[in-house]
Formats: sequence, C-alpha cells, structure tokens
Amino acid sequence: MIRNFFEWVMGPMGRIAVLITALSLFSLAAFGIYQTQVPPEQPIQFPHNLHVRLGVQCLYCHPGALRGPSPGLPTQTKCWGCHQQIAKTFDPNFPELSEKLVGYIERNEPIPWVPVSQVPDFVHFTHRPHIAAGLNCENCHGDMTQVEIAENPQVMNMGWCLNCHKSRAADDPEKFTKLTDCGTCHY
Amino acid sequence: MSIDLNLVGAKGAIAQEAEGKWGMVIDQDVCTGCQACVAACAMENNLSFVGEEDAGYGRTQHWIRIERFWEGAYPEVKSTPFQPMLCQQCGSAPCEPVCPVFASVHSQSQDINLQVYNRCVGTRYCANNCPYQVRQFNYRDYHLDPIHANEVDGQLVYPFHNQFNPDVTVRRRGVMEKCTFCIQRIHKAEDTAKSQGREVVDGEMVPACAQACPSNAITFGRLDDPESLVSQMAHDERGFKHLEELNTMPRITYLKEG
Amino acid sequence: MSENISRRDFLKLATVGAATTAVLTGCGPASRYIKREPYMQMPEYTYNGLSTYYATTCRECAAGCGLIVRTMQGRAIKVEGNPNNPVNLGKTCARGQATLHGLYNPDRITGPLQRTTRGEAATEGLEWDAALQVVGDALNNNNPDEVAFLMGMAPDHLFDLVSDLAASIGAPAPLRYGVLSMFEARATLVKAAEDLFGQATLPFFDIGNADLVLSFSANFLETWLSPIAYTRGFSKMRRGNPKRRGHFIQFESRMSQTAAKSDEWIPIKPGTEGLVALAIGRLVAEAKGGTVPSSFENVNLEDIASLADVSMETLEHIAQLVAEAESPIMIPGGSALGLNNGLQTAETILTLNAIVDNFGKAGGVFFSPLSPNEDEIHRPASSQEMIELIEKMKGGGVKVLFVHGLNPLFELPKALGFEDALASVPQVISFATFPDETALQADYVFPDHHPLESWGYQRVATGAEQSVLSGAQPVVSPNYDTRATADVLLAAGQLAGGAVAQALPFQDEIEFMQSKFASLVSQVDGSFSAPEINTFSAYFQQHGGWWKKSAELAAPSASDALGKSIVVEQAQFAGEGEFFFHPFMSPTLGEAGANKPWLQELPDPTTTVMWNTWVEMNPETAHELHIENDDVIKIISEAGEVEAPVYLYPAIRPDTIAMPFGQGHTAYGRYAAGRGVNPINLLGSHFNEAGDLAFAGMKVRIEKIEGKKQLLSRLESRIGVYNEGLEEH
Amino acid sequence: MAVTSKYFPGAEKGHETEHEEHDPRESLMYDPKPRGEMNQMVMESMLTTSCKFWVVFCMLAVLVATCFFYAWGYMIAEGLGVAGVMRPSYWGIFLVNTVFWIGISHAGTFISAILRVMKAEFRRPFTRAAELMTTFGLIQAGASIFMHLGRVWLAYWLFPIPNERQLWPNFHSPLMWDLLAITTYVLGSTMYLFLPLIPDLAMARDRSTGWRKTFFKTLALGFRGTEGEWRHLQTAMNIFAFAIIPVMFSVHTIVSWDFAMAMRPGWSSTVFGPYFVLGALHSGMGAVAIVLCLMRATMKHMDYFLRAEHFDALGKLMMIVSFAYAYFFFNDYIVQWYGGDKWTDALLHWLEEGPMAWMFYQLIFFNIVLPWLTLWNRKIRQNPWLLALIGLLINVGMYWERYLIVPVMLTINRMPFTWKLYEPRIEIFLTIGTFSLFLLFYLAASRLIPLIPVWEVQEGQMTHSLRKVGKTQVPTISEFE
Repeated sequence: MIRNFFEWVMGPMGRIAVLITALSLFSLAAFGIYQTQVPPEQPIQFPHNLHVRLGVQCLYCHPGALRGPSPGLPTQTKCWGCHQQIAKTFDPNFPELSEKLVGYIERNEPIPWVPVSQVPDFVHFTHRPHIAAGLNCENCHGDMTQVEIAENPQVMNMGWCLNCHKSRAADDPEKFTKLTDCGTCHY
Repeated sequence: MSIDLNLVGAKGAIAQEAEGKWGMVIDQDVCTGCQACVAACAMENNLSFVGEEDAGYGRTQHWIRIERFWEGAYPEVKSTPFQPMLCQQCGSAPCEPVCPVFASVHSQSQDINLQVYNRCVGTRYCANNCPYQVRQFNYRDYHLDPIHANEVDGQLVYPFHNQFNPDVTVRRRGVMEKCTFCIQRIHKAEDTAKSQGREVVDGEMVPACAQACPSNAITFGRLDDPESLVSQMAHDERGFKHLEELNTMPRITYLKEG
Repeated sequence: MSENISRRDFLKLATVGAATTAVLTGCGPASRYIKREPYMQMPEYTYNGLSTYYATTCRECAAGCGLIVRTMQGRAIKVEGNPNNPVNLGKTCARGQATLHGLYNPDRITGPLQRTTRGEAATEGLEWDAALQVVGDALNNNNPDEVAFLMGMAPDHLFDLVSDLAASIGAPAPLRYGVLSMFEARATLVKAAEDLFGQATLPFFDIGNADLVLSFSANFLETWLSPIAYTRGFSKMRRGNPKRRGHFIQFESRMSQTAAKSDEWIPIKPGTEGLVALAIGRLVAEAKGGTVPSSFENVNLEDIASLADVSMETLEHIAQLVAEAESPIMIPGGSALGLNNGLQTAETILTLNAIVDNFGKAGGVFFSPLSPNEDEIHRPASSQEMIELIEKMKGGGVKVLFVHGLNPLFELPKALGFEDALASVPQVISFATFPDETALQADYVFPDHHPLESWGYQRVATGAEQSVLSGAQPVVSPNYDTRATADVLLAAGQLAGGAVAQALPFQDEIEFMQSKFASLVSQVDGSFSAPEINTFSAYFQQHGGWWKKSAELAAPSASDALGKSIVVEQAQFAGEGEFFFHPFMSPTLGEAGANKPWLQELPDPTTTVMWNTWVEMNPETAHELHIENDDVIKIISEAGEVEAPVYLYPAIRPDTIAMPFGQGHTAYGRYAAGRGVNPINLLGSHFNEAGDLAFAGMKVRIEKIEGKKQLLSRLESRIGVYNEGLEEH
Repeated sequence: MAVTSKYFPGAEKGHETEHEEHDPRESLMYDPKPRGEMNQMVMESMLTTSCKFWVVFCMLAVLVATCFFYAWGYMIAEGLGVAGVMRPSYWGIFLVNTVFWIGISHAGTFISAILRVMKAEFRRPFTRAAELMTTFGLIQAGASIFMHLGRVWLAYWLFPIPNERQLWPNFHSPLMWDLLAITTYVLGSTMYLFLPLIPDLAMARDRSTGWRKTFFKTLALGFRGTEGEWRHLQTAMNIFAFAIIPVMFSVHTIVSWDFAMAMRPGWSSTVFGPYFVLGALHSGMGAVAIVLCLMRATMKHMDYFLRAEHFDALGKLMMIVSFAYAYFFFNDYIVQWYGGDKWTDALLHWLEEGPMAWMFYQLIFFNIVLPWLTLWNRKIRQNPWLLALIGLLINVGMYWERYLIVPVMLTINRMPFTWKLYEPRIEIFLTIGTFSLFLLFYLAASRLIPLIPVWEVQEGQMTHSLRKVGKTQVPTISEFE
C-alpha cells in the first residue's frame, strides 16, 4: 500500500499534486503574514511626501514626540490653520481637500485618523527618551519624503526593538541591563 | 540572548545584593486598616473587581490586602495590629526560578520582581511558590463581563473602561499579576529626572498606596541610599521582615506595634 | 484535494492563515488597527500622552478634603489628595479614591426625566428647556411657604444659593441632612458646646499633640467628623513624638476599627458613657488634689462600675493614667450621644476635659474655626428638625419639594414616616445624579453633574486648624446630558422673574460663586490674594481652595464648663428584647458608597466582609442560641425587622449585636440594589434633648431562621484567622 | 507460519507429546496449542465484537465529546474561573490527574521492560496490555497538564523554539524538566510498544482480509520473519528495554520535583522522588489487574492466555509494592512530623482532623491495610475479580493521595489569613473526560491490534519443555534465549 502511494507520488499526477499543495500552503502563509501588515484605510489620503517637501517639520503636526509618550495626531483645526489660506484647498480638482477636509471643518467633525505605527497595549513605548537618545523620526517610521500614505517600513516587534537596544548599549553593561530589562517596556 | 535571560533568572534565584534598590517600610503601629491603600492600588493599577461570589471564594484581585487576626476571648480579646500584605519584592524570590517561560523575572535595573503579563502562560507555579500568597490570577475577563456594560444602540459600552490607567496593562484572563511597586511611576519619575539631568530625589516617587495612606504608615524610597528616609526607618529597632527565615530577602520592613 | 480548490475556499483558508499567523506571532506586530476619535479643537496638551492634573474637592462625604485628579485625553484616571489642602494634606480615604467609580458608573442618570407614576422605573425624557420651565413654575406658582428644599450634608455653594433663593421668595430656609450627621450626632455636640460655652460650634479635638486619648465610642478613624484629619492626628499622637507614644483608650460596646487601634478597649454597657465619664472625672479630680467640681462631687463610683459593667480597678487605673498624663483628651463620639441622655453625656465628657484643663492647650479641645465666607455655623439638620418637615409634608403644607444630594428614603428610618409624607407632596423634583430610592419616587429628575464634572466650593466645618474653603472645578467635561443644579436654579429663577431674578442676577454658578468670594479677594492672611475677582477665582481653582495661612483655633473657657451643673441619668432603651442594638456606619461604604463596585469589594476593616450586610454577635451568645456563622437571623425591633446572616465577632459585648449601615438599597443601580439590608429601618423615632435620633437606644430580639444560611464573602480565612485552627472550615 | 517454523523444527511433534501426557500444573507455558490455532484464537478475540461492545463504545465516545472536548473548550473560552482553582490552591485536580496518569503509565514499562530484562516468564501474555497503558496514560497526563494552563493557546512557548522575541524557556523551572521528561517518556514508550508488536502485526496481516489487511500491512512494515529481521528486532527490543527503565524512574522523580522543589510546607520533602515512583507502581499494578480481569471477562479465548498463575504473580507484585510504598509513605509523614516546623504541624493537623481527613484515612486503608490483609491469600490472588477489585480500591487510594498532596496541602501555607479549602467545579467533568478517553483508547486497541503478544507466548512455550529424566518429567528451559 505504501509502495503504491510512493509510486503514485513519483508519477506525473503525483508530482503535480505535491507541487500544488506546497504552493498553496506557502501562499497561504505568505498571505497570512501580509494580512497583518496591510496599512489601514485613512479618512484623508494625506500625502506626507508633499508636506515634508514643503518644509513642514514632523514635530509641527506630531508635537508630543518631543515631550511625552505619544506624538499625537493633528486635529482638523491644525490642518485648517494653514489650509484656510491656501487656494488649493477650495479647488474642486483636489477632492481630498475641497471635499473631505473642508467637509470635516464645516461639519466641525474630528478627523478619525488611524494610527499606523502601533505597539500592543502591553508594550509601554515612550517617544521622549528615544528622541533624546538622538534618534530621528525616520529611523523607525521610514523616510516620509518617499511615501504618500504613512505605513510601517518594518515589522515593529520585540526582536526589532531588542536588536536596536542591544546594539546601542553594547559597550555599556549598565545601560545594557536597563535596555534589555523586561520591565523597561512591559508592566 | 538566552544566556542573558538565564542569568537574570539565576540572579533571582541566588541574589547577590541583600540591600536592594527600591524598598518600603510599613509602620503597623499607625496603620488603621482603613483600606485606602487597597482602593488607591485598585484605581492606579486597573485591578478588576470580581463580584461577591468569586470574592468570597478567594479570587479577589487585591494586590495589597490588610490582614488582622484575633487573640484571646472576650473580654480580653485583642485584634492583632493591621498588617498590609503585598508583594515583598524579594531579592531572592521563590516565584522567579519556577516560571517556565520567564514571565516572572527579576528586573536587573530596578531590582524588583517583574510579572511580564504578555509572556505569562498561566502555570500559576509562581503563586504556589510565593510564601506570602500575594500573587493574583486572572480567572476570567472580569472587566469585560457584560453586567458592567450598558447597551447603546446595539453595542456594549463599558463606562468603567474610561478610567483605565493607560500606563498599566489591562490584564486578560489566564495571566498572573501582582504588586509592581507602581513601576510605571518609577519609570515616569526616572524619565522626568533624566530629562532634567538629575537623579530621582527621595520622596519624589511614591506608589499609590503610600500616596493615599492617611496615617503615613507606608514609606517608600531607595534602600541603597543611606540618606533616604526609608533606609533609615528600615533600621528602626521595631523593624522586622516577614518569613525572613526563608532567605527570600524581602524589600519590605514592618515596624511592629509599641 | 487541493487541485480543485475554489477561490472562496482559498480566501477562507487565507483568512484562517492570517488569524493563525497573528496568534502565532504572539507579541509581534499589532495586526488590528484602532480608530482614534480626537476631540473637537482638542488643545495639544491633551493628546500627547501626558496627563493633566486638576485640583478639586472630594464630595463623597462632607469633610471637604482637597483632591488632585489626574486626567488624560479628557478622562479622569486617578484621584490623589491635594497636598496643600489643610484638611487632608495630600491624603485620601478609600471612598475618596473610589470617586471615579461614581463618575464612570454605568447607572448614572443620563438626562432630565419625567415620571408619570411614582416608584416606577418607566420614565420619559424631556428637554432641559422644559425642565427649566418646570422648576420656574414650581417656584412661581406655589405659595412660597409651601416650597421646601432638602439638601445634602455638605455646606457648599449650592446651599448658599438655595438659601438666598429661599430667602428671596420668602420660602423656609433649606434643610441639610445626612445620615452621617445622625450617626455622629453633630447636633448634640454643637448643642453641648452651646450649653457649656455659650457658643454653638463644633469642638476641635487636637489629638495629634495629646499623649492620652480617651474616646467614648468616637469612630474618628472611620467616618467621624473629618476622618482623614483625625487619622493624621492619631498617627502623630502615636509616632509624631519620638520620645513618647500616645496612649489610646476606647470605650465602646463593640470593637470598631477605631477601637481595634486602641491600646485598651473597654466594652462598657451602652448608655453608660456619661456615668463612666463622671466617675473618671471625680477620680481624676481627687487624684489631682484640686477641688472636685460640683456635678462630679457626689458620684457613687461602685454603682457606676456595676451599671457600666466595668471593674473599679479599671476605672481607677484609667483615672490614674489621666491624672498623670501631660495632655490627656476625652472625645465624645456618635453612639454615646445618640441616646436619650446623649446631651448630658456630651456635656460631661467635655467637662471632663475642663477638669484636666486642656482647653486651648496643645493636645486639648478647641473650637473649630468658621469657614472664610461664613458668618455662623450652619450645622446639618437634626432628625428632630426633619420630623418637623415631615409633619408639614404630611399635613399637606408642602406643595413642591426639591431634593438634592440626599436620599432620605434610604437615610431616614422608616419609623419617621418620610415615605408617606413624600406621597402627600404633589410635586417632587429630584436633582439626583444616580437613580436612588428618592429619585425613583420623584416626579421629575433633573440630574446634576457628578461632583468631578461640576464647579463649586465647600466650607470645611471642622478638621483643619485654620479656616478653609475648599474649591471644586470640573476635571472632565460632562459625560451625559446633565446640568449643574445651581445653573438650573439660576436659569429657572430668571424664568420665574420677580424677586428671585433680582436676588440672583447671575448668569451662571461661577458668577454666583465669585459674588461669594468678593470679601476674600484682597485678604492678605490667606493662602493667596489677587488684584481682582477673576484672577482670584482662577487661583481658587488652581489651588483647590482658599485658606488662612495661620491656625485660628479659639479656646473655650474651662470655668464656664466647670460652673455648669450636669446631671446624667440612666439611658432609656426603646423596645423590649435581650440585645442592645448597635448600628454603625460602614467604614468603607459610607452613606452613599454602595453603588461603587470597588468600595463593595473592599473588605470591612474589622470583619473583612465584602458585598453584603452582616450581624455581629458574640460567639458565646451565639453558641448558647445554637447560631453559627452565616446563619440568617431575624432582628426584630419595635420599629421593624430585618434578616441578615450572622458573623461571629469575638470582640463585641455578649448583650449587644451590631450591624453596619450602607447596604440594603432597593434602587441606586446594579451594584447596590437588592444587596444586604438597611439596619436603619429598625430604629424607632426617639430623640435626645438636642433633637438627634437616639439611634443607639434600641433593644431588639432575634429569631433564628431554621435552615437558612447565606455565605458571607470574607477576605479572611475561615480556618486560620481565629487561631482556633480547624474547627470550622 | 513463517514466523516460528525456522526456530522450532519439528515443534508439532514435541507439542503433541506434551499434549498427550497430562501436566499437573495449570501453567500456560506447559499447555501449548498448535501455533495456527493459537494465532487463530488471538485473531478471533480481536474480531468478535458483541453489540454490548458497541454500546459501551458509543457511551464512552459521547462522554469524551462532552466531558473532554466540549468542557475543555468551554474552559478555554471562559477562563479558569469555571474551574475551582483559587488562592491558595492555585493547582487543582488537573495536577492530580497528571500525577495519577503518569503513575498508571508506570506499570506498563515496569512489567514489559523490567520483567523482560529479569526474564520473568509469567510476564509474557500481558506485556502488551500493560505497555498500552503506558502510552494511553501518558496522553491523559499530557492533556491534563495543558488543561491547567491559563493560556493554553500559548503552550508552545514552553518548548525551546527559536522566536523573534529571542527568548528561551527557563531551564531552572521544574515544570520545564517535567515537560522534557514526559516528552521523552512518551516517545520512548511508544516505540517500545511498537517494536514487539511488529511480528504479531505480521501474523495478523497474514490472517486478515479487507481494510484490516491494508491496515496491518502498513503497520507491519513488511515484516516477514527472516532471521535478520528477528535479530534486529531482538537487539532493538533489548536496547529499548534497558534504556526505558531509567527514563521511567526519572520521569516520576522529576514529576515529584514539581512539588519537592517548591517552598511549601508538606511539599519540600526529599523523599518525594522514590515515594512518587513507588506510588506510581502501586497504582499501576492495580490498573493492570483491572485491565487483565476485564480482558479475560470480555474478550474471547482470553481465559486460555490469562490464567490464575498470572493473577497470582501480579498479586504478589502488588503486595511487595505496597510494602515498599508503606515504607516511603510513613517515611514522608514521620520525617515531616519529626521536623517540627510549625507550618508542617499545622498541615498535618489539617490532614488528620480537617474536613478532608476521611480521605487521609481511606488512603491509608486502601493502599496499605487492604493489600496486606488480603494479598497474603493465594485464593484471593488467583481470583481475577477479587484482584481487580483490590486494584480498583488501591487506585482510589492513590487518587486520594494525589488529591491530598495537591489541593488539600496547598490549603495550608505560611499566610494563615489566606487558608481556604478548594472545591472542584468543571474539573470533575474533565476528569471523567480523561478517564473515558483512556478507556476508549483501550477499546479501540482491543479491536485493532492483538492484545496478546502471541509470538512471545509461543516463544515461551517453545523454550519450556518437559524432559523425561528417568521416570519423572522435569521442566527445563532450553538455552536458546
């Protein structure tokens, strides 16, 4: 019986079947991993690259990063601060502005931004020390001059955190214990 | 990397330093057993309340409980001084070596016992091995019980969730939890001090229980700093430590009555 | 086989794969994104993950402790004590900590309601404009004499507003009442001070500097007057002075939490506190060798000893201690005064202080200072005064009743007949935040904000050495469609027009409050002063109140006290039965904590019982009656009967049973309703000379209900705690 | 008959002679049958199923579906709140079951390995039944361990798998050792079960048709009984027989360390290792007795293979084990009592006078008094039903012993304020579930593989013969083993 099976596998049909099975399993896993990484749908297709090119600093819209744990997401008033003076805002050729943004302003509704770079709630991440340690936004969030809609340049998981922590504290054992201590992020 | 973590575990098992970093002194002579610390801890650390039945069955989630015993019979009956019992943050903690997944580990930088919720698989071995019985287990998702929710247009809304402290993880079912010496406050204090380029000063950081205690029975601070109030009080002649004979090196000193 | 797999199946499998990968990656990338709803025009500081702290006042009880509330993204996260407020100096009690469970309680009333039939849960909502109209009409269309205001214990801005309002329309002044004031017999204390020193005020007991404290059933570590302040004092008495450790003796028929901290607990017979004080007074006076005051002279010590069920040796030993002590102090407490001879007891004990001559000395007795913008003490109404109102209501003398911050149906004994009286009031308007029993009987419910959502100030009646005005401000924007009662009344007043509109020409309660600050703005002896009113009120909110820099404790005169002659007669006990009934205020729940789940789950300090009511009974007595732990018994008094499970309490007189007050709600939300019983319904309507209810003057009998058990949830072990090892499990 | 002909030329003749002259001893070894017939008997015992069998089978299946799978799923969804664990008894019946089932599993290895190494002849007919017990028991033990996890869906974190968190399990933790030891034991004993099975599978293959033939064909791995195959098989079996013995002793010692390494009064005892091993054997022997009795009663032809002599031998073993067990039992308690630690005193009081005292005394009676009273008697030993009953009671006693050690001893700790007695809730159903799963496995096995290692029996009968010396016949064992 086993022998028959092996003969069948060795035969052409068998090979095809094995190939298809392997491929489908592989694509399944790949698709699964991809599923966890797709960037979410944003209320406004906000072009980061354009704003950065115009010279807007990251910290202008995300000021919290300098002082506290979370950098914050801009409210519509912040957008309006500039955009009400920009003719383009009211140009119907740019529906993202003339319809969506203006709409939010007129309805006086908050813009339901969807944060892209997220850590699970059992990880207590604070921006301040990372900025203080001389990191720049793009080190983790990628180069915003290249992307329209913000998305994660890499998988933000514990291994990724630890690699950086370890490499930066390699020479200082005290710092190393602090940066690799479970209690530094998990409590 | 595994080697590092093994070292951490081993450090917990055979603690070199008997001194410790953070410590606490509880004066039983002035503790009035008013439960303010218990409530404060619950509010600070997102403890979930478990309801009458489970509470009576020994499933309360109190990270700190106040014990009292009875001696003698009426009229010479006496209640022993109220005794707040919380995680003693042992220097050589029995809970640490037994955890198979390093969920209960010794923090090298803070020198306290950590419980890493997201690593915990719930063997509850640590709780069995804790001589102080101060580790609590999440038997259910108490905070997600629909009886605490209101139905607003078809959706369950939990008003109490507004109050959750974002600095403390909300534990799900199946994980162990315990007093952390309010490590989130320690981090905040250290971060502030660092941003101002100084050390944390004595009394700058107090855990929720000590902060609330109306009779100032709880003192918290650095044991490795001989100047600090707590390390001076820890050498009071009334001072004793619970189950010291087990060589757990508890970081909490109790001052007995009288 | 996988050759002919349909696309749909493939996608199904794929999602499964996705799910599994998400699970398998453990604490890997967050695979679920959260949609965040920022506030309108949210100020930047609220969304960078930093918290904002607001100073306000705790309104869980009337002590007026200062709070600092940590908020984050517009949510209140944690309550902490205000370190600057002289009342609590940064400390809080359990009830204060649990305030947030009131703010975010799922049972809050979410908007103005109208009820067609009283007592039924069914209501219909109405707009606030209509609500204002209702209140305006109620003020307008009724004969002012037939309008009644019933308010909570706290002397706050709303009380001032309502007083002005009532005065302006010529209605009777609002009544403030709280079951707490009944349990601590405030009226009696004030009356005693008036009789002895000719000044109606609350005495302030400086136990912090005393080295010997004799407390006659004063639960000053639990709920009495200003628990945080007195706990601080206790701590100072015990450990404040490194050279000496203060000695603390408690006379009480049951070992309360306070008594549990005493060095000597002396379970004297209920009602004999005054006599014991007399005896001690005589012994002390003799020991000191001075002249024995007239009222103490001819006291028969043996009789008293036998009456009070305390040995002569004990009395002499205590007298010895008192005579030798540097600064002894004697405190009259609630259940000693809640008796028909309560006033005499209070006077005796205060006079005892005069004998040891500690008036105005450190560790002695003082007068509590008045609040900054207060002319005379406004003590809460005594039960007697409540009776008058109730009679008036019964007689149809009240056409509209406004209730705020009080739940009379729960806090007044049934025997006082408030329920019937309420039925005979045509229109009842409640401003309750929670659906309590009274709100359930009200025609209209116009919910006030939760204290943490509202403005205000509160006078501190006692507790601090200096005169304090605690300030409150909203720490979060209102969660629901509620409205500050002060605003409602002001707006309604404008609608009503006439005298009210002229008397209260304010836009909102802030303006009104500022009008009350006016006198303080430029005072220099305060914690701060300001050039003009707006700055002042800004500081006021920032500091969480205004208080004098220095202590303002007035000293009573000993001679007045000693001059007065006191006769203490036997206490009369109502009803027949073998047990003295000792109701007491639950230290953790307080009068209104039952709807806060975390307070419910806090173990009672002495019995560690959670979530329920119990009856404390001496184990010997219980053994004779064949009663065991958790047996449900029926307690019957002349006024009524309740059923509750027994807790064998080793530290209570065999002839006494005790029950905590705080549970037994029939409404008041999912956590309180139908939980435990309300012992206050056992109390009859008997009063002492000061008009306080003689709540400790009841005798009850008990019946065991065969075969009925109710397991009490205890934190303590049932095996290990009593050192009786393994008898019970 | 390829299997045996090679070894025993002219065996038919020998057997005839043996058959003709009556042998006084009721011994399987001296009562051979033609191999064909014997194999046929075994096959029939496998193939004949009454409707009773199917009734029992379905009942067990239903029990497994509800009490094991549904209950476990419910517990995973709800959290362990539906179980009875609480402070201070954080471990409940789950650990009791684990220890119990590992104990059961010991008898199998003991009988099939140690007795094989010792060349104890009476082992031959029931080595397989015992060995099956090892595998099936260990499955229940493993399931119980995973049941008691708070987050069982993360159980794979217990295994040393490389991960992006760069974390390894903690090798200081006795639970870790436990896991590794049990895994080793499962693999080892399963292989050791399979090896001696091969010749019988081959035999069955030659005697069956239809799907059974394919089934046996696949499992028999084409065993044809050539000399080389036999040699390899024998070597492999010897290696495993010797190798599995230390594993068996180590496993239960390590399980006992779960407790002995903990700082609990009553637990931290140095005698726990051997104590647990003996306890395991005690319950295991009992279980074997039950199984053999049931086989004999329910399956066809078993009264030929399983005879009074086997139960007699088993009974003796049980008694010896209970002697040893008694020694360690009292050792444990007396040493602890002598230690005079106040917490241990409290614990012993709790055991002797507490609400669970009845359990304590039943344990002493069932495990020590009962075997000593009864097993002296040859009549009792030889009566399968009585022996099974005694075995059952011993197992009850052993279950009580584990119950006392886990939840009841956990009640008493160094914080008297927290003492509280544990009450099982959903655990009861889960326990029923594991038991029915165990039985279900056995039923299935009884119909799928020959429970009697028929080739071993035949081998035994071949090697035993009665030689004529003068006028008498003396039993001899030929040198070939």
